[in-house]
Amino acid sequence: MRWKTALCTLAAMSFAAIMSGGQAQAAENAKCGLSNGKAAAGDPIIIGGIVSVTGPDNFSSSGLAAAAYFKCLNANGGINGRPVKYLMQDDAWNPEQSSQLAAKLIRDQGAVALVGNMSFVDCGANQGIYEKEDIMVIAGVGVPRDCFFQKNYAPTNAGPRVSNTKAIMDLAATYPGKIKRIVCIAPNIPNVGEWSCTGAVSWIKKQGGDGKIITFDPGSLDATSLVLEAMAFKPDAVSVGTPKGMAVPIFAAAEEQGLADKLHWTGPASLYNLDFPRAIGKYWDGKVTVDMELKAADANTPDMNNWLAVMDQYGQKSDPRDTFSQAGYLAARVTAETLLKMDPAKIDRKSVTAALRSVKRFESDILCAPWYVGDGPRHNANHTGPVAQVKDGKLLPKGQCIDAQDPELDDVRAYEKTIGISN
Amino acid sequence: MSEGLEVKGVDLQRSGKAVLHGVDVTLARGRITALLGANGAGKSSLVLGIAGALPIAAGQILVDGRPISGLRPEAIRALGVAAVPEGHQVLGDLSVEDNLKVAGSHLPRAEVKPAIEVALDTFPELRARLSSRSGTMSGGQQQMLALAQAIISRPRYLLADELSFGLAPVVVGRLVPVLQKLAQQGVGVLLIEQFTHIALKIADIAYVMERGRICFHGEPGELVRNPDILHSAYLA
Amino acid sequence: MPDFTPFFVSGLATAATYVLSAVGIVVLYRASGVVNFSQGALGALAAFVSWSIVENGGPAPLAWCAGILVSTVLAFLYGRVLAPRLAFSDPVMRAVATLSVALILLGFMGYVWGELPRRLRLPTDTISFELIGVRITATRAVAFALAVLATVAVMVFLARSRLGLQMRALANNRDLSALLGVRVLRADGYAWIISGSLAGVSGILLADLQRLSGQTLTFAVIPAISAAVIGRFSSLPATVAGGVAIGVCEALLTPVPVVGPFRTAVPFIFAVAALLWMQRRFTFVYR
Amino acid sequence: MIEIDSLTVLFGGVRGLNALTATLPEPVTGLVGPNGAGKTTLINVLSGFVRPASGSVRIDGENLDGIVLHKRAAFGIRRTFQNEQVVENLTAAGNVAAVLDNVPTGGRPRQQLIEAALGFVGVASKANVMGANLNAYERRLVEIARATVGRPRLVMMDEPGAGLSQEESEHLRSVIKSIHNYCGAQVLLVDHDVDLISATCVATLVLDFGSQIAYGPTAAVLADPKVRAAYLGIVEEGA
Amino acid sequence: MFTGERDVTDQTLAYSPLVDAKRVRLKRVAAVVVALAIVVVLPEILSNYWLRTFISVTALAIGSLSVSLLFAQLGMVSLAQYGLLGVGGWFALRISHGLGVPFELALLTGGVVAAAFGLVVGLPALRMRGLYLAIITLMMAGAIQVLISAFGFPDGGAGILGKSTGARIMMARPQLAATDEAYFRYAMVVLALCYGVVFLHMRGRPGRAWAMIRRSEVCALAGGVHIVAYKVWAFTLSGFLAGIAGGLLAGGVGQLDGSAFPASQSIMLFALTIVGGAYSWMGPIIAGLMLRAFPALLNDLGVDGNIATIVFGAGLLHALITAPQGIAGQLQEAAVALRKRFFGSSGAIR
Repeated sequence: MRWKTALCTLAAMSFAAIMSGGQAQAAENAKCGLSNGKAAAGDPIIIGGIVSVTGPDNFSSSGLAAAAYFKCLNANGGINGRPVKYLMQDDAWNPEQSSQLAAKLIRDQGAVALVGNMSFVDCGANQGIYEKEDIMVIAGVGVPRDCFFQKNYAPTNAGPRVSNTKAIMDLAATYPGKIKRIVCIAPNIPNVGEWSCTGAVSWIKKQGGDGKIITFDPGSLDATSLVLEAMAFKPDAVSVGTPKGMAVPIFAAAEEQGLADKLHWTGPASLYNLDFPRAIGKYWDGKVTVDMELKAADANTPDMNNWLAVMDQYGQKSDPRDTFSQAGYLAARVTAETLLKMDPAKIDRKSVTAALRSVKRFESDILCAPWYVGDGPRHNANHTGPVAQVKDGKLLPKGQCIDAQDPELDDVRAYEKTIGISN
Repeated sequence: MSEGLEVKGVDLQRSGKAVLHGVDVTLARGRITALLGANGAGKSSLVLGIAGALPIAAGQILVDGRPISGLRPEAIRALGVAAVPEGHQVLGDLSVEDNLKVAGSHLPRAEVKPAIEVALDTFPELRARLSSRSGTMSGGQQQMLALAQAIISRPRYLLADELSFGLAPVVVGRLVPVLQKLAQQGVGVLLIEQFTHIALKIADIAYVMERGRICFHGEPGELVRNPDILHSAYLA
Repeated sequence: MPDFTPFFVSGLATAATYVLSAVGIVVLYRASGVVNFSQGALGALAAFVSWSIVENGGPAPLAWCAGILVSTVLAFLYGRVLAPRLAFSDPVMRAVATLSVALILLGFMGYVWGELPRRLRLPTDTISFELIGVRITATRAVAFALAVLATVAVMVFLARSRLGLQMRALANNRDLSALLGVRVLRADGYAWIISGSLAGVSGILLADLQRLSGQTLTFAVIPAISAAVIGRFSSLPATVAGGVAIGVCEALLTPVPVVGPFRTAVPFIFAVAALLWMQRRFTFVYR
Repeated sequence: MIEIDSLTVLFGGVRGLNALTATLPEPVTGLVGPNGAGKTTLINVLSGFVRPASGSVRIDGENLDGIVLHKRAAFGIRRTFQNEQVVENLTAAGNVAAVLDNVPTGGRPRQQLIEAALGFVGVASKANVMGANLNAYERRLVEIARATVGRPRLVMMDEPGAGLSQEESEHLRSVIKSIHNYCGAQVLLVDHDVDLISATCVATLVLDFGSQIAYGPTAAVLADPKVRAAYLGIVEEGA
Repeated sequence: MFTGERDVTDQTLAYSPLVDAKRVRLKRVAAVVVALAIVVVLPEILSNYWLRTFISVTALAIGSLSVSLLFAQLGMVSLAQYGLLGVGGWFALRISHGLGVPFELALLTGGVVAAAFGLVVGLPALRMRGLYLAIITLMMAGAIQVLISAFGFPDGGAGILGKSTGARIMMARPQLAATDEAYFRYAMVVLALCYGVVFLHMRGRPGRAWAMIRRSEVCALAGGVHIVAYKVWAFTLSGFLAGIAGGLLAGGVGQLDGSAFPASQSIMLFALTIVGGAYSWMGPIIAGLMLRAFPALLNDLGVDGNIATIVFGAGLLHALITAPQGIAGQLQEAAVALRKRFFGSSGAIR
């Protein structure tokens, strides 16, 4: 009997948990591609996507947004009549699995491009096959350094390093002369941890301040020690540069020590998640800023509203509406619009790669600056964005776009000059 | 059916090897039954088989007419069959008092204390050592404790395997009368003993076992008069 | 030289949750001979259930009770239904079998709740006080008190109660205890219940002190097992000392420059050292 | 020749052997006594499994203290076990080979030695049968083959005769009697089976409570009333 | 006189024929033919997804072989083998990146270093076995994991501990086996070689010594086996195999991730080796398939990763309860039953 009761309780709870996922928003009709309302029925174009669903964190909202966009596209004439068959795969944070999936998508399924990728392991594990097969990856979200140092990998997001830098720059601008010493906390994941903090630290040092990078083992449970370690540096600001799940205990530990009023707290775009303010609680109201990479969800601008409309009409209610979702939407949009300009009969991997490389200026009101792919040896087109503040259980944008002043971006800026994007 | 513990045609295997073949033994209440035989003849296996610690492969074991095959050891103990295994085994990490209490596990809570008192009256030596760890006691004291544990469970049948194993004769002399007294109180005692003279002196019935089979069963006096039976069983 | 006091105080609370888990592991191992790798996963499940009830507007105390009840019932069911089928297997296999339970729970929690930033909030979080320069929420104090209380309660239970005595008897010699009339399966069942409820309590506390994540809470079992190893899976005081030592040392190493990054190895080093020390005498293995 | 000099073994305060002194020169020596008398303990001391508290043992004039455990087999001290120890996942020949790996071959081909050892005990036809598929008696014989291969000095057998049928028992006796002639080793035989002892042993040592209570020609020793009392537990009239 | 004795016993003891030498030879030839067919044909028919999956399967089969070597030969439980796999992979990558040596050399270096680690892991086995050994090796696996993640996996930077500042560099595959097909064949050959090494040991002096130790330590000592040496050697060899598996895995993916070698994976490797059937040569291969091909199949079928974990856990539990001899044991029983059905009750093919 007890077992049955337990089962019922569990089932009820599971249901409740699933249902409480997201909240619906009324929106106007979503516009995708040709926007002709005709379902595409031709020979499908295969596009793949690799994300991490299972594992330490659910890292898939970018792929989900791309999937929603392509669904919308297929309902609206597709690529000049040809539907896009979008294959989203879960690599479970496992490089082996990621490499198997890349082989499957590219070699077995014959994908012409990968879009909306969002994974900690994909960039590293699959760099070889991407270059070898010369397939272009228009990723939604790149995290490790590898994602920003490949010829064939172009993420629409800014990356944790740029994001951390912007977060600190914003604090320095808000409190002029007050931010002298910073601490940047990151998990010791190879090619993520230290690298993601170096931009912020080198920027503050350039301003005459000092910075410290603390990397920690994600398996460690003792967040208080981590916070105390940060406090030992006597910082004026701390950037919590971790995936959202890991950030929660760090903020909890800081709350316990009553640190919100003693110094300034910020974090990169990985914390930009609608659940985040609720997870860290009321205490942090107005006391945390979060970098956004892209503009705020409630900006009420045409493309922003279109993204929300696409998600509402073609996505699941439980799909997150976060910055990564925006990135996935943008990645899908730029790909679709590029393909639309091509001869539908001549769409193959080679031509798609070439076409995507020739994207030199893609504009959206979700982005602060025009985005591009280009044929440079690496891609980090998004390095300008706004910052949000935690307020009333929400993330409210603070205002101006900030351009990350990270010396690592010098080559990117130089390339931008050659294609006429920056001046 | 009738009173008594009956072992009927029992086969038993230990780690894949047959150690008992069609063994028939009957214990009557109030009597001491001696089971003799050389090492490895299967006496201890029989005790463990009756007590439920080893599964029997064939045959039947009845306690007062009730079949007990397949019951767990604790259930058989609760039916009134108390086994005292070879080698004065006690719960060495536990105190003497705890050992005694554990032996009363299947008794109603209120009856445990009186039962322990009875056992302690039988072995007053243990009273002084109630709080000491039983593992630190001498072999003789441990054997007394093991017997006391059996007494606490108020057995109808007591299976005593090699009570004198490795003990000084003085101690053995102390234990034997206890068994006799139990038998007088109506307990059916199975006595396995390497000191055959002790066993034969106090037993009412004797069985001799050889290589997993009962080869003799009858009056102990017959064995005393006719030692060749015993010698052939031991010295074959 | 860094100031170690705040780290010491902060390590104590983490240590307390290790202790709670470890005590459950030791009680279970003593009575039934099973090392339970699913202790952490059971705790995580309890935390998720509590969280869901609170999220849906349920009263908090009911939520905690429901969570602990779920972990307790699951542990009991495993102990009563599945564990006996492995009774004749090697102890290692029995431990590995509990790992598969952890996997099932992990998958279930991932499927139902997913990995999102969550934290289970307890009312005690809002109360805090200062102790040698470190602010401590009442939750930490409660965790520590619960750890002490649970340990003492379990020790008293084992020492005084009839069932506790039977568990000690089982731990000493399982076969002989059965011959002496100890109802083995019943005592086993209670051991699973104790360990399941301790898993629930420690899971809920960890979900508050750290975060509510299936993966993190499931693998929190490792330091708990290390603590149990230090207690040789038998001595509760040694287990408590082990848990506290592991938690505190891990925290104390944080500000030390070179070894800091390696501090998560503390449970392993403690356990290995403890095992080697215990087994320092050479013995032959008869079979 | 085995020379035992005031050998004492303690098991946590209990004396397994109590200042045992004996000289055993005969090719086949029996070792008897009631349970717990210290027979197996003595064998374990010679094998090196039990460290004596005091005293020493010399074999062929060599003090055993100087020979580390895993070298004793090569030195020539071999044994069989009370609970048989045949390796189930090796063939009978493999079982013998496993010992031959570690003992002197005297320059003879290994295969020949293995065949000879199995042939000697009478299980040559089972050479390629897995230990797991041998019956209890065959296993016992394989253990003896293991103990006699490669120049043993002393072969100790712990209750080889328990639970055998009539024919098996007779065969075992002939094997035990011929070990000394076969490989030159001295045999130390522990058994409860007094018939086996008297049929095979030239001399017999009787232990009780870890001490010698009698030593001499087997027949004479077994007739000793003291021995009968201790061993059989039968108190003869007037004793 | 002894010939007489022998005659007597040969009559009293049942005669058993020697193993039919012709049949054994035929079996061996058949096995080699089948193996060659697999090496030639399998890579051709597999899709690229399964090709990469099977590269991992092959590597994990070697990892499982290292577990079963200890478990089946010595009766020792090591829950550190996946950690050793990580060590092997780490060093193979490091050597390959830092010195640019040929793949084979990097692979061997990985194996040798993992063997040294294996030796250390095995030292406690001199004193303990069973549960305590299992837990101590598990703790060592945990420590290895911490070491690996604190140092970070090599990514192709300059120098021996170099961190790359640009793109990550993939580990160079052997020149002969740059494509996935060729690398899969290469991996299968390495697997065959590893099996060869293990079989040579099993057949020879170490195998006999291990068998004695597994029977019991007193048995081994009475037979003059140097227990310490053979135990240490078994752990070293097993570490070497795990290291080779790690190197092979690194070559397959081109890189490895520090988070991919947690202690829990070591338990899985052990559990599935048992479930596969540690006492059979098929066991490690089945374990490799279960560890990599089964999740890949679920993934390919679009099963949610969490559901796959549940299925995996339930399957493991079921196998532990119902198949003590592992799947290989069940297959063999099924094969015997089939033979009986088709070739009569003798169950033998002549």
